[in-house]
Amino acid sequence: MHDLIEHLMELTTSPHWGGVLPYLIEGIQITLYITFIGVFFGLILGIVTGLARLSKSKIIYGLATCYIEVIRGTPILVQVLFIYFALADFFGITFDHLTAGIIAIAINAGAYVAEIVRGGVASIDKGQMEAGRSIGLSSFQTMRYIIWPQALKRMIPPLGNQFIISLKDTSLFAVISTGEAVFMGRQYVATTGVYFEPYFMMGLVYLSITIPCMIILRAYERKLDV
Amino acid sequence: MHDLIEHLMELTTSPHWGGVLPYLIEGIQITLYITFIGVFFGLILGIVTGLARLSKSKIIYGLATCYIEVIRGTPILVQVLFIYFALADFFGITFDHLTAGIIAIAINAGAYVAEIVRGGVASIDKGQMEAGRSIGLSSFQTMRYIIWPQALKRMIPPLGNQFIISLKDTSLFAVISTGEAVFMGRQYVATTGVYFEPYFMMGLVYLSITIPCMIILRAYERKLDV
Amino acid sequence: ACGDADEAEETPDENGEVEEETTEDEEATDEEETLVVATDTNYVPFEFMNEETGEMEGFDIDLIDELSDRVGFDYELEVVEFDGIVAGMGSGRYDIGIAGMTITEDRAEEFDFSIPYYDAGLILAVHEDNEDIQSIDDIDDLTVATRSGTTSEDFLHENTEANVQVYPQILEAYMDVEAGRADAAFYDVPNVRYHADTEGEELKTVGDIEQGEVYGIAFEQDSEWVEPVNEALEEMFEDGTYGDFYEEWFGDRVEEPEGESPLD
Amino acid sequence: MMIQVKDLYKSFGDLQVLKDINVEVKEQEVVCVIGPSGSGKSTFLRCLNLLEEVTSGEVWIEDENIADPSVNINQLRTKVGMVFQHFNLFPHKTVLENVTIGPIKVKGEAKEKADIEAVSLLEKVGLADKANDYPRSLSGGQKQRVAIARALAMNPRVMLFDEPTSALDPELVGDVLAVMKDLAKEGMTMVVVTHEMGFAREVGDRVIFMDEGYMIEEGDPEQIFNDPQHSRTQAFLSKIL
Amino acid sequence: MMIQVKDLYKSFGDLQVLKDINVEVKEQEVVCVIGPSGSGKSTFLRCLNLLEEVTSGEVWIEDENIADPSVNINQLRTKVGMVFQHFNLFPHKTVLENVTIGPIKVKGEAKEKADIEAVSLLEKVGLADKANDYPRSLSGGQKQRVAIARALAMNPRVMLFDEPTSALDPELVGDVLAVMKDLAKEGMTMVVVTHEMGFAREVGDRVIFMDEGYMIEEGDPEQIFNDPQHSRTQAFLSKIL
Ligand SMILES: Nc1ncnc2c1ncn2[C@@H]1O[C@H](COP(=O)(O)OP(=O)(O)OP(=O)(O)O)[C@@H](O)[C@H]1O
Ligand SMILES: Nc1ncnc2c1ncn2[C@@H]1O[C@H](COP(=O)(O)OP(=O)(O)OP(=O)(O)O)[C@@H](O)[C@H]1O
Ligand SMILES: NC(=O)CC[C@H](N)C(=O)O
Ligand SMILES: [Mg+2]
Ligand SMILES: [Mg+2]
Repeated sequence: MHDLIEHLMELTTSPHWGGVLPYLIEGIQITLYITFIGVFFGLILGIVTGLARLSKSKIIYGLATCYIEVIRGTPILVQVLFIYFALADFFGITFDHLTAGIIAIAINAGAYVAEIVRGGVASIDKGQMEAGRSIGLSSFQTMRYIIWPQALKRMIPPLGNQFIISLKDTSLFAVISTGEAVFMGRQYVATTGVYFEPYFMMGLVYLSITIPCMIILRAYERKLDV
Repeated sequence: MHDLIEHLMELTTSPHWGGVLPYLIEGIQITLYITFIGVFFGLILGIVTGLARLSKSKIIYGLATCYIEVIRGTPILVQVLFIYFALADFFGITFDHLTAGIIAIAINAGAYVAEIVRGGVASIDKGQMEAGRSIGLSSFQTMRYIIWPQALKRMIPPLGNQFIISLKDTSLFAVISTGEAVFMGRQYVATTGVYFEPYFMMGLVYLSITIPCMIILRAYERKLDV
Repeated sequence: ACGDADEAEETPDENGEVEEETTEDEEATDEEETLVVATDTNYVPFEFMNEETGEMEGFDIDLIDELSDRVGFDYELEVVEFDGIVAGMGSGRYDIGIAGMTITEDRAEEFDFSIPYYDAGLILAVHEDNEDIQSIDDIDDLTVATRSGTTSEDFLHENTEANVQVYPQILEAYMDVEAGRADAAFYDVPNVRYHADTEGEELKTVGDIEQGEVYGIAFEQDSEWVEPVNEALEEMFEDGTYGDFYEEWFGDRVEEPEGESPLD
Repeated sequence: MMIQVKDLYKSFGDLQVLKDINVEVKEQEVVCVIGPSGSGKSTFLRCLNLLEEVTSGEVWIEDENIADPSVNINQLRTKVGMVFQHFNLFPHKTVLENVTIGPIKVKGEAKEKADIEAVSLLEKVGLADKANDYPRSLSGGQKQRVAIARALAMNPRVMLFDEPTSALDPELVGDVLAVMKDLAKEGMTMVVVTHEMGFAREVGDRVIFMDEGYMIEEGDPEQIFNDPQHSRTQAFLSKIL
Repeated sequence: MMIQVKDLYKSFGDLQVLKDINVEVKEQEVVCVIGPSGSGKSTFLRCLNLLEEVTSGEVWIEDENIADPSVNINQLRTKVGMVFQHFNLFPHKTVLENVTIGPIKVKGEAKEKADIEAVSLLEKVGLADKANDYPRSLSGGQKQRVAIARALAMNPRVMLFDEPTSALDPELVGDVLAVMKDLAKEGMTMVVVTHEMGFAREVGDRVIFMDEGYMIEEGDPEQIFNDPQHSRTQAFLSKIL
């Protein structure tokens, strides 16, 4: 017990908290970069696919559904390995790590965003569409002016949540040596042979981004509820 | 173009589809093993924590909230690296890969299950609690006989979804050499230098589990709706 | 080879100067090409990160820097997990890979190698208290940790009945031994020795060097750079530059590797 | 003739919801529709402005058979205003915007003109002071009056009301009925599904009783309420009066 | 005296919802509570069986002051049955189980005994044939009658009704009111929040008018409806009658 406390006390003077921090800060910037750009394209992809799933054309609906199911049904790790290694090996399509990471996030987030979009639109009371139609708006106009603005408002919390998920997902681009936070932290670990402080710090760095996001989202949700 | 088609045709006779399959089948068993046991403990942890978040005690609520936020705010990759390496290095607490994987899934799923439990209970109309209390049931009895059975029914789809997420999350235990599907597939890749077929097949193996799960869940949800 | 000894001091970034001279020398290459050189995240003492500066250092790094000057190319280092380098060389993602990479026939089918530049081999490491394992013959059915995508991994699978655990980082394999999760680690001699001697206090090497290996620099298939680099390497063996680097990183002095490439 | 429904049938899948409906509504007439829950009252109304596709039969609004697939639906709908039981105001738009969005987007009116007209409609329903509020801050009765103003903004030739007061607290019903009475007095053609017998008696020119998808009986309000001919009408009225 | 409410105040945070309420209800008396939306009627009822905590004042049910924190709430609640506007049946239990769960879990009755009693209660509300159905297959009126049977199963001394018919289609209201009339005739003490003036007139011994948290006026139904004393009562009645 006494030993343990002494051991823990060592942590307070450990140089590794400060040591790993520059690495993590450099890494988290790349994490954020990948996440923002990836989620941005994911949003576009997701909105298109989400609306495609509301389409009456069987083919469009089917394609969108396939994409969504395949992506949601496989680990993003497998997706990124496929994009980074398999495409390069077989088709000679080589993306650098950053691009591969951004593509993986975009494709992955896209599938989830599509479901958020579909769900958001579906959550709007049918009466809104009827009321819009009944005053003579076309179904496109009703979508555009009546349904979409309301749906968007409800989509913000799950979209924010998806942002957090994608942010966390970038961590596994460490396996393709993308210099994001986990990779950078592991670099430090590999050099120093010290595990505790870097990994603990890594957690803190993520929390420093995710917790504020979650708080903001929750506040927004509470506002929506009233 | 012609080349591409020829190249693609090679795939039909590639020995690697069959070659990697035994590896993946062995791996996916471990994946399922970790997932089932991990999610099982995650369920227990999540139910306890979820109910703790409904508690009136500030301390219990605070602890449960901390646990949930920290887990939800950090990538599971960081969690598993911490559990496997940092604890061993610093405290000498060593788990083997399987145990570390199961613990990571349990702790991770637990935090999400807790939210599902809280949300499920909160989704039951307040009138049910009032009706239960008004015929003299204690609040525990009302929870036990009235709220919980209804909440549970609604919790099944998100819990099933969490199962799928956890299943996919086990993929990253490849970094701690747990012999699950991705690890095994990568073993094959490492020996053969072939990337396309193994990674493609890996996706299919996951889909062969996740797609049926998703279909069942969706059918169940549809049944719930009517 | 166009660089000369004077410019060995130049950092690759300051290529303006170098550029001018090359234009004078040759018309074919009016600019130094920037090659993507992949190196390992951590393979002491061949390449590793200086935790203070964040820069990569090591024997391989000195070597490639010198070679770039002598051969006349500019380069950009990409720090990649070892298994990613092997994969990336195969798919043409990188022009050059320098990562203490063992020359093997399998790899040579996918990409090219320079002449050997280092004599290595594989050796077993166990916990210093472990007296049960004396050689590779004692590890069947035991758990042996190593690094993914390396020749050690292949060797264990092909020649032993050990239960092989592989990690992206070799330190993690050593840690498994120290933490008692693995009975032994198996890896390249220079790295095992380095760790057994310095920080990995609880490790010791046992048994003989199991497989003689030589390291080569990897090039994209049919790369134009193989020949000039080979020539520059030979020069460095002769003029003592190689020996200087060797002494700096390994303590003793070796002027030239003796091992034969398995490809010859 | 303002509305002329001939041999109207409507099914949802296998379920026949409207059977052999024949109705005529003259200009300026106020027709009330009553009947038990599920009898098809709402579906009937919704067929009149094509919120439901007609299965077979003809529905003439003035000189257009709207059951004809070639009809311009959006154009038609501007001729028929509809007021729903649950108001269906657009919650993200102010009261004024709720009223002006139709004229602006469908008729292409200038915002200024639409605003002026909207304010005068809001005055008519007694809510000019709420023009810049959002629907959430209104009571149910106020919401319903905005919904009426919104429908009127399109200058419809006919107004359809689907149980416009049944989601309201009893003390709020009166204001809405008052607005409807005014409308009727001004000569608006109206079809009203309602259980407010007082309104039907006072304002209705005719009452139609529906049951199980059939028009069982129609007649003038006093006659239907005091002397229903059909046994089903009698049974229904005995329950609700 | 069955119920005696003295100086009852109830606040939600800063919002005073009930102010200075004093009411007595004698055994076998039927008291109807009317008043505009938000006036505190529901809150008043809910204070009578402690679904809301009382802020200050006393609430005596027979010889127990239930506002006293030491009272056994669960025990008390078996004395007071409550019927809600939205029925609040337990959807995962059959009609029979809805009725028997109280007796079995609270009173510890044997299932067989509870079943027999429940069936006779269901007969009383005319739903014996629905015993094994789930609530979802019932109409609103049937649901409400089951809810009444469920409350009665605890053998309460008092029954509280919170707008029991206002969520029902008009033609389903009658059956529920009929059951309530029977109950009143059998001598059940009842407090009923309702807008059904017919019921209040026919069955009520007394009517209480509430507004903005105050009991404005009380009296016998004929007097209140025909000759309200207070101007607010007059205003309210003029709107809903
Ligand atoms: N979109 C739909 N799909 C399938 N069935 C429908 C649909 N809309 C209505 N129905 C069915 O059609 C029948 C008539 O419904 P409708 O809403 O017209 O009745 P109503 O007379 O308006 O009843 P209420 O008084 O309850 O509003 C009902 O049996 C209803 O279940
Ligand atoms: N749990 C609560 N928290 C805060 N305010 C409440 C709560 N319950 C009721 N109120 C407020 O108390 C006031 C009285 O509500 P109450 O439900 O008792 O009115 P009511 O007379 O039953 O109205 P209605 O006829 O609409 O049912 C309202 O202003 C309401 O908003
Ligand atoms: N960088 C390294 O880890 C080298 C490993 C080993 N020499 C190989 O080529 O496989
Ligand atoms: Mg209807
Ligand atoms: Mg109420």
